[in-house]
Amino acid sequence: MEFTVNLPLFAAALCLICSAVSAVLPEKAARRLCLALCGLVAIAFGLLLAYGLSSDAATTYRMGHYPHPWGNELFFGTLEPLLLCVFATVMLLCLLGGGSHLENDLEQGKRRYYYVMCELVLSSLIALCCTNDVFTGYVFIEISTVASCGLLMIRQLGRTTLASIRYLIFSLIGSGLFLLGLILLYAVTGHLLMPDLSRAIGTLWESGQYRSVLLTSICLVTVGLAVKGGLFPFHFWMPDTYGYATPASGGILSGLVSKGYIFFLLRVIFRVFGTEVFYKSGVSNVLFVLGAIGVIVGSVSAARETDVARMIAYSSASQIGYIFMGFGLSPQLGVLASVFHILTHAITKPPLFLSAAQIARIAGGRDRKLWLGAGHKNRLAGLTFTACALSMIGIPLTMGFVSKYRFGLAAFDNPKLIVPTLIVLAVSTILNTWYFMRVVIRLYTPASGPDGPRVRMREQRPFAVAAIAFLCMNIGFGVAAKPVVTLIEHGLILLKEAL
Amino acid sequence: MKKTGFLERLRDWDADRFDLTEKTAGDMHPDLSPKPLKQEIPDAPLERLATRGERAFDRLYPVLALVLGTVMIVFLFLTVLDLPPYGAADNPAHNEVTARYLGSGTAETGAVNAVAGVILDYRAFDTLGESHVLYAAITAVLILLLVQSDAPEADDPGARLMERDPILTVTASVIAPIVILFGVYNMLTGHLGPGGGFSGGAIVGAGLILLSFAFGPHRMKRIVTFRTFRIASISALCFYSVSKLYSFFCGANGLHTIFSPGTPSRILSAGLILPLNIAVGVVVSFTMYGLYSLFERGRIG
Amino acid sequence: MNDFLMKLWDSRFAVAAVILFAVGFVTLLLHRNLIKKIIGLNIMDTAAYLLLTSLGYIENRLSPILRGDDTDPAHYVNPLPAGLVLTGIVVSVSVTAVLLALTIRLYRRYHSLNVDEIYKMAQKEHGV
Amino acid sequence: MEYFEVLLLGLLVVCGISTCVTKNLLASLVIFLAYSVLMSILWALMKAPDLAVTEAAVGAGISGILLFITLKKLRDIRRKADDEKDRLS
Repeated sequence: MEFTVNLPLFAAALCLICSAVSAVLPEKAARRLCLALCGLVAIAFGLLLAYGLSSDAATTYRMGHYPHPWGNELFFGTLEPLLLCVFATVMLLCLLGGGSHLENDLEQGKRRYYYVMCELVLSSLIALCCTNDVFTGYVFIEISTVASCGLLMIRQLGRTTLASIRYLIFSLIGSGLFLLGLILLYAVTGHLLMPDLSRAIGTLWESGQYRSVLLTSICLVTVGLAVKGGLFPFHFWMPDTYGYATPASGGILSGLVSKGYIFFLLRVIFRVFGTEVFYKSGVSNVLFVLGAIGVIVGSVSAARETDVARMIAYSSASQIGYIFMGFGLSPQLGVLASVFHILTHAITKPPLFLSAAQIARIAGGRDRKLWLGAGHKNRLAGLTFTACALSMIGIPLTMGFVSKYRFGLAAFDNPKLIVPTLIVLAVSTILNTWYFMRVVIRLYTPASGPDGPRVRMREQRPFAVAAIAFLCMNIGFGVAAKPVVTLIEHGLILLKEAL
Repeated sequence: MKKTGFLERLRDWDADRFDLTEKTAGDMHPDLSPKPLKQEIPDAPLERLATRGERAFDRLYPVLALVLGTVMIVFLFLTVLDLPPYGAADNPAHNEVTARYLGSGTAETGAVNAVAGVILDYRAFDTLGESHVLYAAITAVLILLLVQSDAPEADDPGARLMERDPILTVTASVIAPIVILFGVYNMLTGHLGPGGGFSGGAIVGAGLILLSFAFGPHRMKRIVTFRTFRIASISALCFYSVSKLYSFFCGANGLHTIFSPGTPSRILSAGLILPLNIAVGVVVSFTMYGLYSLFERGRIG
Repeated sequence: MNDFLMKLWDSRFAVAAVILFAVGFVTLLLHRNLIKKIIGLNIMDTAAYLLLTSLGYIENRLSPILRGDDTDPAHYVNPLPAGLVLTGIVVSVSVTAVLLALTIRLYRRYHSLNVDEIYKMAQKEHGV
Repeated sequence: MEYFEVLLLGLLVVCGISTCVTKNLLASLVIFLAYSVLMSILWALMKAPDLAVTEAAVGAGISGILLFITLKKLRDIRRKADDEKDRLS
C-alpha cells in the first residue's frame, strides 16, 4: 500500500515516455497505446484516491534526494487523485468516441502525432494538478499550451490554423504574465516551492513589507492563469478553438486543458498566497465580477449562434465564468461549488461535442437549421445530446443540478453577493434553457421530407460505449453527489492545512 | 529594367508588401495540405457576418490594448521600484536555498558548475519538462510543415544554387567542423564550466544548419535522415525520462542509486549529469536541425 | 527627488526589464503583423528573463562555477535564477518555432500576415 | 563598469522599442538579433556565463535562423502568388 504514493511520478513519467515512443509506432499501435495509457492513469489515480481516503492525510512526495526548499516535490491529498482519475477517464472516452472523426479529419501518416500530443497533455495535467513547485507549474503550462495547440491544428483547415494561432498568442500572453508574477514573488521571497513561498508571503504580508510587489504578483499570476483558462474578456478565442477542432480535441480542450490551468490557479491561491491574503487583496472581487459577466456574455453569445459546435463552445465560456465566480464568492463553499463544477463541465461538455459531431454527420451540417428531425435518425447521439443539454441546464438527477445548487448555497456564504449571484444564476439558467432546448426540440421535430437512413448502434459502437459511459458518470455523480461533495470538501481542507 | 539597388531590395521586406489583400480568398490556392482531406461536414455558417458587438469590439480593441499597456507600464514601474536593490548581498533571493546549492553542491551532485547541478539534479523535474516542451514543439512543426509525398527538388531553387557557391562551401567546410566540435565540447563539459546540453546542442545544431546551407540537402542525407533523427531524439528522450524516473524513485524512497558524484572536476564525474547533458544535447541538436529542415524543405533529411 | 533617483538607480535593471516587457506585451497584443507579434513575444520573454537574472546578481562575486575547494556561498552569485532562465529560454524558442510554422501555413493559404485581414478572409471563405 | 552596463541597458531598450516599431521586417529582424547579442553580453556581465552562451547560440543563432528562413519562405510564396496573378491577367 505504501507503494501507492509513487504512482503520480510513475504516471507522469510513463506519459512522457509513451509520448516519445508513440512517434515511432504504427498508427494503430499508437492509438492503442494512448488508450491503454489513459486507462492505466485512471486506474492509478483511482488507487491513489483509495489510499488517500484510507490514510486520511495528504502526501508530500519528494522528487529525488532533496527535500523542499531545494528540490522539486509533488503534493496530493484526495482532491487531486479524484480530478485526475476523472480527467484520464474523460480523455479515454473522448478518444474512443471521437475515433471515427479522427480518421476523417486527420491526415494519414500524421495521426500518430495526435496521440503524442494527447499523452503530453495528460502528463501536463498530472504535473499541474500534483506539483508542489510553481516553476514546474510554469514549464508544464507551456507543455500543455503547445500540445493543446497541436491537438487543435492537426485538423488542417484554414480556420483551425487561424484559431490555433490566436489561441497560442493568448495563451502566451497568459503565461508571460504568469511568469512575471512568479519572478516578482521570487524576488521578494527567494523560494519556489509552495510551502516555503506561503510561509514567506504570510510573514511579509503581516509585516507590510513589499506590499505593492505582493499585490502586483497576485494580480499577474491570477490574470495570467485566468487568460489561459478563458475568463470573460479573454474568452473570444474559444468559439473558434473549440468549435472547429476535431470533436475529440474539442472535448479535451474545453473539458480538460482549461481545467488544468484553473485547478493550478486554485492550488496557487490555497497553497501559495493563502486564502486570507488572496481574499483580502481584492483580486477575488475582480474574479467574481468578471466571472459573472462571463456567464452572461457567454450565454448571450451562445444564444445568438446558429452553428451548434460554436454554440457549445460559447457555453463553455459561460461555464468557465461560473467557476471563476465561485472562486470570487468565498474560499469555502464557493470554491467547493467551483471544483464540483470543474467535474461537471469535464463530464458534460465532451459528450456534447461528440454527439453534436455525430448528429452533424447524419444531418449534413452543424447549422441547427439542418438538424430538423435528426434525433430520430441517430437515436443514441440525440439522446446523449439531450441528456447533456439537460445537465447543462441543471435538471435534477444530473450533475449540472448539483453544481447549480452548490453555487446557490455558496451565494449565502458571502452576504454582500447573494443577490447578484442569484440573479446571474437565474438569468443564465433561462438563457441555457432557451438555447439548448431550441436545438433539442428541433432534433425531435419530425422532418417533412422522406426519412433518411438511420444510424444503428453497431455502426457506431465506440461512440456508443463512450456516450453511455459519459451518461452513466453524469447520472452517477448527480445522484451520489453527497459523498463526492464531502470528498471535495475534505480535499480542500487537506490542500489548505497540509502546508 | 528592375532596379536592384540595396535600398530597393530592402524595400522588398516591408511589412505591407506581404499583405496581398487585393486577392480575394476565393481564388487562392488551397495548397494548405498536400492531399485534400476527406471532408464530410461542411463548416456551417458560410456567410456569417460579424455581429454588431464584435465589430464594435474590433474598433475598441486597439484603444483598449493601448490603455492596458500604459496602465501596465505604470503599475509595473511602481512595483519594481519597491524591489530589493540590484546587486545587494542581503536580498531575499539569496537565502538558505542558494547557500546549499553553492555550499554543498559539488559534494552532493559532483558538478563544479552550480547551475548544471541545480537544473539537472536539484530541480531536475523542471528540466525534464523543458526538454518535452521542445519535443512538443518539433512534433507540432512536423504536423504543420511535413510534406509527406516526395516533393520534387525543384521546389527549392535556392539550395541548388548555393550548392555551387565555392565561397560558402569552402568556408563552411572549414568553420562547420570547428563549430560542431565546440558544441560537443560544450555539451561534454557542462558539469565543469559554462555550457551544457542545451547550449552545446544548439551550437551543434547551428553547425549542421551551416553544413546544410553549404552542401545542400542531398549531401546532408549522409549525416541526418528522418530515420536517424527519429531514432536519436526518441531514444535520447526515453533515456532521459527513464533515468530520471529511476533517480526520482530512488530519492523519494530513500534508496541508494548506482550513480555517484565521483571526483569533482573530472570529466567522468557528477553521476547522471554528464549522460543527461549528452542526451539533452542530442535531442536539442537534432531538433534544431530538424526545425530548420522542416522550415526550409518541408521534410527532415 | 534625489531619493527617487537613487531608487531608480538601484533598480535600473528591473526598470529596463519592465519597459521591455510592456513593449513586447503591447506588440504581441496589438500589432497586426504576425512576424512582429512573434518578435514581440520574444522581447517580452527575454525581458522577464533579464529581470530574473538581475535578481541573482551580487556585486563583487564570482560566477557560480565553483573553484577548487572554495565552497563558501558568500563568494559566488546566485545560481538558481540562471537555471530557471535556461529553462525559460528553451521554452520560448520552442514556442517561437511553433508560431513561425503556423505563420507559414497561414501565409500559404491567405497570402497575408495581417491577423485582422486573415480573420475577415476566413469568415468570408466558403466551406473549408 | 556600471556606466558600460547602463549604456548597454539603454541600447537594449532602444533596440527593443525600435524592433517593434520598424516597418521593414528584415530590418526589425536584424535589430532583434542585435538585441539578443546585447542581452547575451549583459548576462555575461551579470556573471551568468551559461546564459550568455545559451542566449548567443539560441536567441541570436537559432531563433534568428528560423526567423530568416520564415521570411525567405514567405517571400517565395508571395513571388509565386504574384507570378500566378500575372499569368492569369
